[in-house]
Amino acid sequence: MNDPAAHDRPPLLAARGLSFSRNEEPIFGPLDFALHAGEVVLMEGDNGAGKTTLLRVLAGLLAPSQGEIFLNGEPLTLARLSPQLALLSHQGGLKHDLTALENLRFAAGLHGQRRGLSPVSALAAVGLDGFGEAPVRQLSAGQKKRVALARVLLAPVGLWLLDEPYANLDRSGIELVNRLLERHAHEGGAALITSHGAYAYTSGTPRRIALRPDPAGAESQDDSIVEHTR
Amino acid sequence: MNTLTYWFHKLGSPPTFHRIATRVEPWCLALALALGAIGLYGGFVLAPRDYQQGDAYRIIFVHVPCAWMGLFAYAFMAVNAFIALVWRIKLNEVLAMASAPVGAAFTFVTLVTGSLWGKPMWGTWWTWDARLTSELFLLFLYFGVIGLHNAIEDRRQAARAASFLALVGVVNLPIVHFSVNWWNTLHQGSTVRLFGPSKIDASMLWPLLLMALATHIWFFASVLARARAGLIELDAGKDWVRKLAQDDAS
Amino acid sequence: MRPGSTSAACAALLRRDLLLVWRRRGDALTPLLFATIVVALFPLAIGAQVQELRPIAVGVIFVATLLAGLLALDTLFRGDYEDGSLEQLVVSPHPLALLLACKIAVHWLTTALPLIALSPLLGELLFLDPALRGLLPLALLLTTPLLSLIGAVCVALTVGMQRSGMLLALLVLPLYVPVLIFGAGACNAAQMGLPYLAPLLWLAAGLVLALVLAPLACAAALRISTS
Amino acid sequence: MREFFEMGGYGSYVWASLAVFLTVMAVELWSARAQQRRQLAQVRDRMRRSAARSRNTP
Repeated sequence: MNDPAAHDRPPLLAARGLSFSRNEEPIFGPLDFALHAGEVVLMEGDNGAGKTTLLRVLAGLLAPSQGEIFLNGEPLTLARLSPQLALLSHQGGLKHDLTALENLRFAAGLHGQRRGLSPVSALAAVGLDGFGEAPVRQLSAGQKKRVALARVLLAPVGLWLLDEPYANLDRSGIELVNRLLERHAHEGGAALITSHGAYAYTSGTPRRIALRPDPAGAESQDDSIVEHTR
Repeated sequence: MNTLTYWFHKLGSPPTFHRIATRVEPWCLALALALGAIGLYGGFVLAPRDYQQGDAYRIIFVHVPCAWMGLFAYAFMAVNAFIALVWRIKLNEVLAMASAPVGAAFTFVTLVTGSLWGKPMWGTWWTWDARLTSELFLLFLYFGVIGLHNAIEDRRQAARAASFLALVGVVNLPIVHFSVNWWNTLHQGSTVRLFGPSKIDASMLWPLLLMALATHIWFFASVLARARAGLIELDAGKDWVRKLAQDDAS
Repeated sequence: MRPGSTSAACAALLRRDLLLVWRRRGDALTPLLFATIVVALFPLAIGAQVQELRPIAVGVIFVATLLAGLLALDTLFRGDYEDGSLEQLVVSPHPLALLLACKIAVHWLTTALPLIALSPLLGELLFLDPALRGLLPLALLLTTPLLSLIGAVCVALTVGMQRSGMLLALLVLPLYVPVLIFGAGACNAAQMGLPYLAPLLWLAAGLVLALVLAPLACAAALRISTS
Repeated sequence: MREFFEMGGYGSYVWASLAVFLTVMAVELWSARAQQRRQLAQVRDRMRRSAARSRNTP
């Protein structure tokens, strides 16, 4: 439902001239893009291309070297709070000594809870009902990723920043992620996901961002981002 | 941009600062050595013998300037650390980190000369005199800053973490001084004024001030040298450093 | 408390951390055992006569408590940093300083409070002057939160490093000096019959200051070390 | 001249403290200069390595 009305509201996430360099080596070049409601953007790049760094900058964990980030039209500064986004990072952010439900209850306390969703129903939504009482330590890597996805699902936020959501997931896991992304986009949310796997988000061609506009003429991707055609 | 900020901005760019530092440093060094020589001559030869402490008091011509320098270096580091943290200016990070080892060296000399003076006066190498104790913990603060700076790989982040610790330390210094004084009165009663001749007359004063000036100029010479090394390390990828390396080799 | 409000977040964080400590309650005992062992070493080294141990009893207990707290400090952020939940705190919509204050409070509750409860026993091991039995826990009650708050700032600076134990001690100990001086000094002054209220008031003033400033400094330090 | 060096019996302490001062300052400045030379040497190594790498990759 990519209704035009979604475009006059300020984009959920916008970056202007955003670049980051560590010890004088540029990690990702000047980026300009905007993310409107209902869009899923895939960020590709071989590992080490700065995908995780960009997500950490957008989440407000890292200060960019240049450029600005706007959440719902307001500039994001490190000090200002960023209540509109949920971050899924490699480690997942789960305490291994606690059970899956305890982790989700904590996340609900910290970020709040999406209407109509509870820790138990979020766990069911990622196909883990019945695993609520199992300590996270005993879950497999794929199951841990699903609990982390349940945490992101539970957060009442419009913007998802997912770092390698498909890692450690089996076939049904990948379909689960695609379903969640589609439902999230359908409900007016937006998502920025990083992956180096080709199978990512097969339903519809998501918009792609080149991390560094390669000087040799970005034939596949230039600054004018091709619109999301779903 | 008015001329002041233009000049300050210009100085801030590493290659310019490096060029200026390279020119200024030898002169600082020469001046410091000259002033130091005169000061020491004044203190060790011209100044009269103290009627109470005899010639032992001459150690103040080394001890006191170094004590002042230890504190001045920390203040210099704290100011640069504050600017570096707030405005993220590369030059101030480098200057803050450059002044830490120099300050530590001066504090170390203060402690050693203090104990060298305590031996003839009090018969023991170490006296838990309030000021010496504060100096000891100032030295530990310096080692903390230097240790933290070396422990982190990313140079910019290491400089900012160590700068933050330096600022925390600056808040802590007066508190340490106050608490050590209170502690001293608790355990030793009021101590006789240990350091310094019974009274300072003019012939003792001018060498002392001259030595203080010499150590300050020496401090800047050393900080400039270390800052140049720090800037080269930070800008290793840049071409002004590459050119510099080639010229240096030839 | 509406879920998602700051008070709910703090409550959730306190509950989670206490639950975590309860799950690993065996580990929570280590600071106690460490302090007891350190105190028990002194009579072996110095001799067990009352007139030798009593004068140093207060000092030994304070240093043992301080070192036990220092060892426990490392666990304050390390677990959260490694499994990514520290990032979740930073990204959460609530003031980071407040959340860190909650974490420091739980850390103090689970490491220092047991030590204070243990201090009368440690006092007996060193023939502590009976007149001080009431004052020692009070002085520790004022000293240990200060140690935790100041220590948290330094831990935040070293959170990214692998082997930071010794460096943490080097950073923290010079900052602990005034706290140790006033804490142990108050008890020693009482032992010598001198007025001991002034150092306690200085400690209380320091504590109030640290309660406000330390979490803010800790949040700033965390942003520096995780950037 | 001799009693000048004796400094009224405190000679060893006075001259020792002067010696400590001069040596620490000298070592300190030498290490500052050495650091600079080491940094420049590292830059040269890196340049040589990158030059070599670009030569053998076509």
